[in-house]
Amino acid sequence: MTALKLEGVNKSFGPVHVLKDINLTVEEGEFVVFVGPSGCGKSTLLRVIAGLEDASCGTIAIGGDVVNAVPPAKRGIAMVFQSYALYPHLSVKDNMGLGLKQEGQPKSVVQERVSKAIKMLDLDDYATRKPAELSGGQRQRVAIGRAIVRDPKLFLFDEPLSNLDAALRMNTRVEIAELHRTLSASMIYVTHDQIEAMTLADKIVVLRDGRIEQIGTPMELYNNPANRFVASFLGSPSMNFLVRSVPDLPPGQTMGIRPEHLRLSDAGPISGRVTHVERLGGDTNLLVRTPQDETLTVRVFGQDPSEVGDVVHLTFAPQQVFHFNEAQERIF
Amino acid sequence: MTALKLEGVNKSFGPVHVLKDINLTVEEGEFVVFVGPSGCGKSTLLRVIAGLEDASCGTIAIGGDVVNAVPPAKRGIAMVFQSYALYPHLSVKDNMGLGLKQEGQPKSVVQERVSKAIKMLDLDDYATRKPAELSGGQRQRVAIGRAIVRDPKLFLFDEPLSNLDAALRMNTRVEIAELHRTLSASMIYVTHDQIEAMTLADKIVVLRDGRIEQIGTPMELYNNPANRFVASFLGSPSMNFLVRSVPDLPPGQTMGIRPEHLRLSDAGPISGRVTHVERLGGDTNLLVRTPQDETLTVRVFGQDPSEVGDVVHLTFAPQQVFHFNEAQERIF
Amino acid sequence: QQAELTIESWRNDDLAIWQDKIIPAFEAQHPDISVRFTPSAPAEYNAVLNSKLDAGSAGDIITCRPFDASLALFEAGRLADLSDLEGMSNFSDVAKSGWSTDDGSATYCVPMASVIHGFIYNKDAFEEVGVAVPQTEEEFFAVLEAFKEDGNYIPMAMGTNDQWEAATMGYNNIGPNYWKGEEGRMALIAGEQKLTDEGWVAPFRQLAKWGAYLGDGFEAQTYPDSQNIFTLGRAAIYPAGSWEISGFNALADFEMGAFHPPVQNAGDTCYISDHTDIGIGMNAATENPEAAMTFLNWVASSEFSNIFANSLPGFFPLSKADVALEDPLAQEFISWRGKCESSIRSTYQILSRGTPNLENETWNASVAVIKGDESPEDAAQRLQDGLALWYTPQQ
Amino acid sequence: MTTARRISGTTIAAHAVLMTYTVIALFPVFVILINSFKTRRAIFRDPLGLPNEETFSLIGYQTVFRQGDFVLYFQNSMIVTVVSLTLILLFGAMAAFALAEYRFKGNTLMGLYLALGIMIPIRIGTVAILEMMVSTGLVNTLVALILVYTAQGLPLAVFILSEFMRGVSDDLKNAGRMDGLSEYQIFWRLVLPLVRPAMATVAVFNMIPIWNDLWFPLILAPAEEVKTLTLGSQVFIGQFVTDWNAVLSALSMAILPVMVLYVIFSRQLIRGITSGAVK
Amino acid sequence: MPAPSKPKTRWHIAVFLAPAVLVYTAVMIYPLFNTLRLALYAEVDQQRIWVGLQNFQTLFGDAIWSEQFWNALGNNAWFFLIHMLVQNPIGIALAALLSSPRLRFSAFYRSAIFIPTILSFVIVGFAWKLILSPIWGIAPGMLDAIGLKFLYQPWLGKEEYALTTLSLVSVWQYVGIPMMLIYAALLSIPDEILEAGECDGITGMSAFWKIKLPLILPSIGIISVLTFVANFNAFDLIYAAQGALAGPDFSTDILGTFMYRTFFGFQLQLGDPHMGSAIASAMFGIILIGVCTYLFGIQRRLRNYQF
Ligand SMILES: Nc1ncnc2c1ncn2[C@@H]1O[C@H](COP(=O)(O)OP(=O)(O)OP(=O)(O)O)[C@@H](O)[C@H]1O
Ligand SMILES: Nc1ncnc2c1ncn2[C@@H]1O[C@H](COP(=O)(O)OP(=O)(O)OP(=O)(O)O)[C@@H](O)[C@H]1O
Ligand SMILES: [Mg+2]
Ligand SMILES: [Mg+2]
Repeated sequence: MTALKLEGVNKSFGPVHVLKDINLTVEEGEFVVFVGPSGCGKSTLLRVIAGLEDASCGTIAIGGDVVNAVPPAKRGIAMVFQSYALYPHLSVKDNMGLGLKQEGQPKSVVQERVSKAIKMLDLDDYATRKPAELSGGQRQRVAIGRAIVRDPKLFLFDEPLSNLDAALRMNTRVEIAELHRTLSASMIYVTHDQIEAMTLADKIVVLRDGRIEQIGTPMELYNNPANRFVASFLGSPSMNFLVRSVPDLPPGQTMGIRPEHLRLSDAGPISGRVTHVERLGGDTNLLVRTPQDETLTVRVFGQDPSEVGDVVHLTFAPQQVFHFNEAQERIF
Repeated sequence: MTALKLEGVNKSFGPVHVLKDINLTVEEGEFVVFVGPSGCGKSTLLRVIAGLEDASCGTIAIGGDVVNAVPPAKRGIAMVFQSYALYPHLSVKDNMGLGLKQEGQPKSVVQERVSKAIKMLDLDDYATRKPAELSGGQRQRVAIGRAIVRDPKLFLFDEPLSNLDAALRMNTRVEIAELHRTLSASMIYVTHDQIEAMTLADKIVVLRDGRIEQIGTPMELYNNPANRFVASFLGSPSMNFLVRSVPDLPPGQTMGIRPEHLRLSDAGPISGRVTHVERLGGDTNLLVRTPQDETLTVRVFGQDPSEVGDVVHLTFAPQQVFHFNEAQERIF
Repeated sequence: QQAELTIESWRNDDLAIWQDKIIPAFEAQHPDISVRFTPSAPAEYNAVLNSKLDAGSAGDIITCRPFDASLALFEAGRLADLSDLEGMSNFSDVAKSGWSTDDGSATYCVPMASVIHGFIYNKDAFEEVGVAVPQTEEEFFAVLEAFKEDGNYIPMAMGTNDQWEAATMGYNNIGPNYWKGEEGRMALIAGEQKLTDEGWVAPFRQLAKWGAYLGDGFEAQTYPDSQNIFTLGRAAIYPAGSWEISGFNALADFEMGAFHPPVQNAGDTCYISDHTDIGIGMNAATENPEAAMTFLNWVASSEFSNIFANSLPGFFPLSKADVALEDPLAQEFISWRGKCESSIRSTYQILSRGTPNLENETWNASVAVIKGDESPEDAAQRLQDGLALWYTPQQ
Repeated sequence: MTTARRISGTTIAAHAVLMTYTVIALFPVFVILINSFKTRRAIFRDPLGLPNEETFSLIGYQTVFRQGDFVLYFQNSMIVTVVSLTLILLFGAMAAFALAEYRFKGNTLMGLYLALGIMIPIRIGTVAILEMMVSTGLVNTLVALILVYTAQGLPLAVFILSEFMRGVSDDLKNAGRMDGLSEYQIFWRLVLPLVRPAMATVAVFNMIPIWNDLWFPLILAPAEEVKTLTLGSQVFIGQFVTDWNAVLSALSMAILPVMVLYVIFSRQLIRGITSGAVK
Repeated sequence: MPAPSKPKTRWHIAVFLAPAVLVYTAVMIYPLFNTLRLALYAEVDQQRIWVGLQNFQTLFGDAIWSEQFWNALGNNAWFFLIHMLVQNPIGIALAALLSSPRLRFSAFYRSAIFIPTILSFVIVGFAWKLILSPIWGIAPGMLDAIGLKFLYQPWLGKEEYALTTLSLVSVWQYVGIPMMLIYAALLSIPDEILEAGECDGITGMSAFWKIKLPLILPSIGIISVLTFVANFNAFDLIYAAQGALAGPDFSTDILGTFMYRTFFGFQLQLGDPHMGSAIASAMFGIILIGVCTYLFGIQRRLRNYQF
């Protein structure tokens, strides 16, 4: 059964057309990630699904039922907000339990489900604290806990990790992935961060300007981007696009190649001077400027001895190269 | 000449001893990065150097002069704040020029130095805008510009990139590195993000709990951490620590190995079952659980076909392994 | 069946007297009527009463200001016509004039009390400085001069901060001697005299000389300040209204005397302001008209006059019945009724009906003259011009 | 040791200025208080002198308690003030929430309409108000006063509270909606607790005019049973004779309860300000 | 098949607005406009008749009325000016001092300075009249003590000083309000901006002028407009201190006292609700113009900064 089905969803704020003909299916248990530049409509789409905004037209079906006219709390969904949106005046326990109490669940059920979530999220020591007394990561977990206890058919996450620092982000990412496996619930997850997108998603939806650009598994998108926008959006450091530095490129075309697919060698079709070296320990990024004045990023596994100023030659396998036409569509 | 010399600096807030006997030398033109967990005192140390807080004891010398009693503006430093701290009511130009005007510099000098900074930072089109009308990245550059025009002996940066999104962070990081090369000024830079630390630093200072744990170049720290804390702090994904899964490990000792130094092979000293796969496109992280119930991260370059549930064997080169004693000190 | 009457009044000061003396006396005779006296803040009384009457929440019995304020209420049908009340026969036409229509055809409030103007003085101070009670204007200023020279006493306790004292205790106190009481007042109303005539300017001339004998900074001296200065024994003479008597008796610990406004030349007829000040009427919309009538009849009786006059020495009953006053100072004041010609304040009847308001203007002019900001002639001219603007007989 | 951020000199100057102003602010209050414990003679002989054996007198306080039921007046004032404040805060917050939270036709217009009231002195509407109270039989009840004060306080309350409510995070309200809270519960359980500092501000602004008002008690509720403290104190201000001892005593006592209310609210206010909840 | 979601009637909006709108309309707007309506009528022979704008013609055209009106308006403007020039700067200065970091006793100062604001006009009027009185010697005595006796004047009784003196008393009473609001605004300026200033050498006074003041301008704007509204509606203090005739010689007469005197009458002057309403309408117009000038002319230039 499909967890969510959007058909022809449009949304306008007055004259601003924010979502344009969105069609999307989320299967039971699937983890779907929305990515796209800021302002492209990710949050709005999520809010339309949650019922916090009404779609201007189109149907939204959750678990097979059209829910356009159903209020948020009755849609069988749970949402985790970027700012966590914890109730500042309630304890961790009460934050989690409020929705259940509101539904009229008996006290014992509330108690039980909250304790279960608290245990699952390792929050035992903090159950009676107020949000202000928690660290960012802990607040994050409370927000997730609040979603879990409602036992929803569909989880919605709006950039849940963007307020955390790098180390915490990594840990929590893994926790969310584990949670997804444990609960085997369907999840929709909005993020800016493409590492999160790649590592968490069963399916990534790339949005631009209120329109869906491409849908696919992370590796599909990574290996088969439909256009230059998708290609540049995924992968870090992002794909190199070359026009002048590649011999024999037909005019109007752009060649794309990922940094890790460029290899240093004694000779190669592209050469250039190293302008900057980033040594990350596990790998090394070289910024190389070609004589045609284009800058390339080269990613080398391990610790590379190259220094700024070195002249390097780069080779690549032809099958790892993408070509885009003038309309930025992928040709091959 | 040394740009900064701290000797026996201590700082307490009332009963809380935040900085403990800090001794540190920053050479002319050096780029020093402070890293450490949240609350370890990085910002406090920076503020003591800037003169925004008084040290409880110890001496601070900038460019050879003891500056304990010199007010911030006269110390020849410039500081870039995490929140940028731009004057919201002043245009970009005036934000940069205010400090110079305050010093009593003639108008022409102010004008000239501000325009130079604006050009250098590519802010020409925004010179008359107010901060609210700028994007995050542009604000960041204005904050840096405000520091540059003062032509300081020492730049202080407190997590300057943490409010930027991932893509912008990468770009700005490169810009700061370039700036450092262009100005050849001394810089002290606080960050949480170890990629920033690794890529920018000439020298990294690792702080824990108000104490300096280790000082060295990024690669020194990466390849030669003094203790388990430093070892775990640098590198992403972070180092694996094993106790039970390694045969022949003397009791009390811990073995550390970095994820990228583990290699999949048909047979090896360590084996386990894959519990999670993170496919980042350019490389793949496998989480492997050993029969001894320890979890390892394995980093594989490129796209690895392993699936959750696979049983894998791992090998490593003995020279890439670290050993720690019970006190978490590195033995070899 | 019990009827309850509520009395509207501005006389906060009298609350205790009504509660302890007047009401018990009435209720003893009329057990079926209970009375409540509910005074409001004096300064707000007119505004409050008008609002309440308009909205229909005012009490049954209404204490009446004299002249136009009550006349307007009567004309608007708020006050009942009391011309036929039995007790009305106890009052002279002059007494009733304060609460009758201009043609005298209807009377709508029972006259209750009048106040007499004059000067109260500190007998001890007079002895100490060795001066006698002045009879003429000349002697009056000689006394003031003597106190000024002596320096131990402020010659006269009056300020101009609150403005009304200057007109009421100044202009209208000494004025009747110059404009010859009722004669001048009626002539003014008839348009036969003007405010610029000598009789009306002369009081200003005298006021202009007062400034020198008032205390330092009299411009900012308030009415209560003046009261306090005098009762604390720091001043010799106090231009007064008889209403001060009971208060001063309670506060001053020296002996006081009183003299009426000095005449110009020895032997001249003296005129005093014996001003009808308080009346009492019936709310036309009352639900207990009979009880109210009963009460008003009692107010018109000599029994009430006796209680009232002796509880509040200085508020003199207006009824024809004889009242024996016990307070010596009050006796002094009331004795002038026999010696001098009585009149009422010049501005109260008819002349303050338009804009600009003659009474308010007189306050202003009296203050200006005392302070020396305006010459007596200019002040008089200003008043005359203002009056002529709307009062036809003066045009 | 020498410090880079030398502040002691300026700090002393700051204390000097603040101390001076504090003296200016408190001096008249001090004058009132000491004089309420003196005989009338002493008040005017030496208004600055502290009460001593000779001049000390409780006559004012005695008069106050003898004359009229001051405990009752006090209670009436308290009821009127507290109930009016509660209604102002409640109704004002509700309206402010509607204006701040929902986009509907006429939102701006409604905002302007609700603001009109601060621009006209309500006193001139007295007769119409009194007529209304008479026809509804509310004259001489505390309800009449409460209604007037509530209406009078609403414009400013709506104005201030809606500003603050715009600052409450949308996410939080949406989280409540997801949890099944109705709009009423969102208002009551989420938004109200978060705008407490603003509520305190509104309370402080409205409390004083209500407590000290003389006009409406005089007109709407002059009866003995419903007299307020301010109106009750008027008994001592006569047409010609004012009992200064009693006035000073009554007024001194009337300061206390407002002080207590102020302290209660200002704690909320400052806590709100310093915790950064106020922008 | 794009199904347009049916627009729900959002009853809760009505429920939220209803109590406030009902009470406010019934007890405030209806009586007020019912009264303002009277401005278009006059009473002739006990009959209320429609006269259109004639009352306004009288108010502005008749020398007696217009002179009083302009006098009151001018005094009111001066009253407002003093508040703007004295109350608000003092409030800002006190708030600036109070908000300096690590200041001890600041809670005490704050409360003490706010106390006058919670006093009734009767107390304020009495206390200041007592203090300033030439008779009882507090002000003259204190001036004498510092050798400035010659500066003493019976301020409340002199035309040239009375209004200014009362304005200052009002300033004394209300300075707590701008102080509190500015204090809140100052505290919300992030420390980092001030520290950035410190690194730029902007400390002490220049930090105030160059950083804090521009950032609290929006608050100052709001305070100014609140002061404006309050001042042009002011009445009680003047009335408590100088009475309805606002002496000496109308030198302290402001629109509020003028309106009161006309509307409700005073002493022998009978109340004239029609002219009174005309004055009230004029006041309403003046305040509305002031507020609109602020909203559309000034406020949009004052940027509200998000920190
Ligand atoms: N309530 C609203 N009224 C008008 N326009 C709105 C509203 N909410 C969002 N928008 C507009 O809709 C567009 C999409 O906004 P949305 O918040 O969905 O973007 P987003 O993809 O979530 O961006 P980000 O990554 O920055 O969170 C933006 O241009 C925004 O300005
Ligand atoms: N003004 C202060 N008063 C008391 N304690 C303080 C103060 N400032 C900082 N601290 C304490 O000093 C310690 C160090 O704080 P600091 O801000 O330097 O940490 P940090 O390393 O910058 O952390 P982060 O990475 O979160 O910015 C913390 O425990 C903090 O609570
Ligand atoms: Mg978003
Ligand atoms: Mg920090």
